[in-house]
Amino acid sequence: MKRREGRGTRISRISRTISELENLAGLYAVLFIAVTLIGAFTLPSLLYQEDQLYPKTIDTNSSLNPYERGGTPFNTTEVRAQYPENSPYLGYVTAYLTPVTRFIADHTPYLGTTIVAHPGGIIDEILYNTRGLDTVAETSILFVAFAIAAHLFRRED
Amino acid sequence: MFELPVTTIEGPEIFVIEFGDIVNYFTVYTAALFTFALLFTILVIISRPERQVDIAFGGDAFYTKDVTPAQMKFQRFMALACGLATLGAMMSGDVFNFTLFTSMVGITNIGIVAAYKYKHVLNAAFQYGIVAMIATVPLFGSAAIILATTGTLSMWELFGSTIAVPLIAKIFLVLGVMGEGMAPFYVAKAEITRAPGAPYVLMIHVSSLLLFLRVVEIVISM
Amino acid sequence: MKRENAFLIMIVAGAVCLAAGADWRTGFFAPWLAEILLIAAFPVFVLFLGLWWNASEGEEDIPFLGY
Amino acid sequence: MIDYLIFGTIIGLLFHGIHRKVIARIQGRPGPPIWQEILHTLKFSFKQTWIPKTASQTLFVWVVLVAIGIWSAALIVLVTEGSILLLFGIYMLHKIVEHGMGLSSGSPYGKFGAIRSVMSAASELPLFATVGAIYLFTGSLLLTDILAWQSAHGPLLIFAFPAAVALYVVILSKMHYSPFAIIESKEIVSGNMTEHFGVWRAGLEVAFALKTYVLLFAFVLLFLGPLPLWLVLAVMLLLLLSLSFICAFCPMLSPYDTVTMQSLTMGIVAVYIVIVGVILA
Repeated sequence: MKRREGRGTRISRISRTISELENLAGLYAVLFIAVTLIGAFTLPSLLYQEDQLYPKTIDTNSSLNPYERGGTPFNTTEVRAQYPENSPYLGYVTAYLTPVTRFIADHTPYLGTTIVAHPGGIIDEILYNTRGLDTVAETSILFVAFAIAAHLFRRED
Repeated sequence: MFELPVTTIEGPEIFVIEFGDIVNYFTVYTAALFTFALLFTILVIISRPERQVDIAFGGDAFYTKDVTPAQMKFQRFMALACGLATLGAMMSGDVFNFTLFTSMVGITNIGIVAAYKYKHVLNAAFQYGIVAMIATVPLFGSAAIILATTGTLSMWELFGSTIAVPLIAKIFLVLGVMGEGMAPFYVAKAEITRAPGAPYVLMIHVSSLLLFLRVVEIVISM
Repeated sequence: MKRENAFLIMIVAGAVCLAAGADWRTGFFAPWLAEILLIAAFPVFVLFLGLWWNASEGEEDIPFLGY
Repeated sequence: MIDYLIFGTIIGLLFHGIHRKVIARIQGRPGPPIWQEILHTLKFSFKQTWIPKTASQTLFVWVVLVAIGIWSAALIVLVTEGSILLLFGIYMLHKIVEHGMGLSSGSPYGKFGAIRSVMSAASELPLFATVGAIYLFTGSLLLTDILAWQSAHGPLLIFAFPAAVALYVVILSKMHYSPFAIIESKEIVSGNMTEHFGVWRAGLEVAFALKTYVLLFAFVLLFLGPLPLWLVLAVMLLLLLSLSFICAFCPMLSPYDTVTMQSLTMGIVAVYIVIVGVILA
């Protein structure tokens, strides 16, 4: 095999490309675009499932528009859940409580009454009820991101 | 009450933790991964960083890099968060919840090395950050496609033979995890791990490999 | 590490390994318990066997923890 | 069960010795006796042992325990005929052990080895192609079912040859002196094992012996089906000899070339899986 100086075999040229840090985002993007294109071709075969677990009707006239979930305030609302037996408070705004929260809610009138008590709760209210662990995970992501930003901002140098 | 529809891949579930609609589970497989993640999370808590020795080549000179206590505290906190996110992802029984934990792993991985002042490490972390951000699109996109086409997110339903998960959603899920966990070509991760603070930096690798192992299980089962 | 301590840990880990092995054969307890015990005890046994072997008997203690 | 572990360790160490011997003979050297690696392990375990001052002490010791633990677990999975997904999960966890081993000491050579280990994490990708291909044929990942399928239909080696090649590449990349063994190549002393000496190294030798035994054993079980023990050992030895030949003839690849080669293997097997999947489906 005749090689020119500094070019190497095909394999080493591929190796050189993938070893460049700056190419990384580009490589990933190419992969992503390729998959998305395949996805675009399969799009007609994707059918919307009418029987949604978390149905949502959009009432554009409501003043609460994107967040409108129907029902009357301070009353029970019709909410569907995958496993209703795990959500004994289903239909109230706080459909699912962790065991600790349920203990607190049962024993004091001050806590566990609304999930809009912290930022993650709002996100969860926007999405759907009944998914307590998501609330925890989402809040944690926000918290971690905030902690990184704060640390970078506050470090001394 | 809950029984995994497919037991030929990783055996039957050992036990189930119910959080409302999110029903987490342990099989022998995920329990093994969980234990491993737990082991290394504990390691992060109890061990102290090493002091990297750098040799000035061509002479006898060498010096050690020290990790300052303030930096160590932050790194340990981030590594711990990363460990917890990994633990969550290992036991999750819900696709959306899994993607959430995955993206949290992506963020904490950058957080672990973000406080360093070494230029090449920061450079790699920056590239990684870009990829992790792009990766959230396929990651959450896959959860969205799964919900739209099947009407549910619970793995207990999705693993059953009655529900067909579209191929594109599966590929998106793998692609998203690859981006968050930095699986494809590993350049950025390799450069990131040049940072001192071995137990914490190791967590980057632990989390992304475990995520990858978990997503393989999910994708084959779906 | 003191020679006696290493010996003691090695013996305990070895005993656990043997017990787990015997249990797995006879099926006295659940097999998964035997497997977990074995996985946990075997590495300890191997390392402390070596540490027991190489621990010196004289006055000096080997600098096990570096400093 | 403990007898399996001890048997596996001794056979694995013996295999390492044979590996060295074969490579030496091919290269025209006399080479060490085949039981050299067993003596090696004993020798290391008698040596004085401590932990380098710069090391992250807990991690430094812990990785050795974890290394032995995961490969014991892998052998148990094989013996109890559990899920091969778990087996391959353990193989990937080994990557973390390699990485931790190198980083924990603070030594620059260890660090180079560790970083190369992260880089070459692409070596795991062919593994999942193998898992995928096997699942396509047998519809199960439990070893019991795979063995039963092979008893009924014949060895998977014939049906899923590219998957066998992929697993072969994976095993090859984990052998000592292999063209893919960039993490312990000699220009970085012993790579990530550089600072683990004495008892720690003896522990690692035990873990690596178990690893070699498990990987070869898994190959035989997965692609040739249930065989009597003596035949399994014979086939494993043959497999080892073929690996030794490759290791003796091939030079060490440069780090990113190994990544490319392994990714290409993965790509070929992935194409094969798609084709088989489409035809079978």
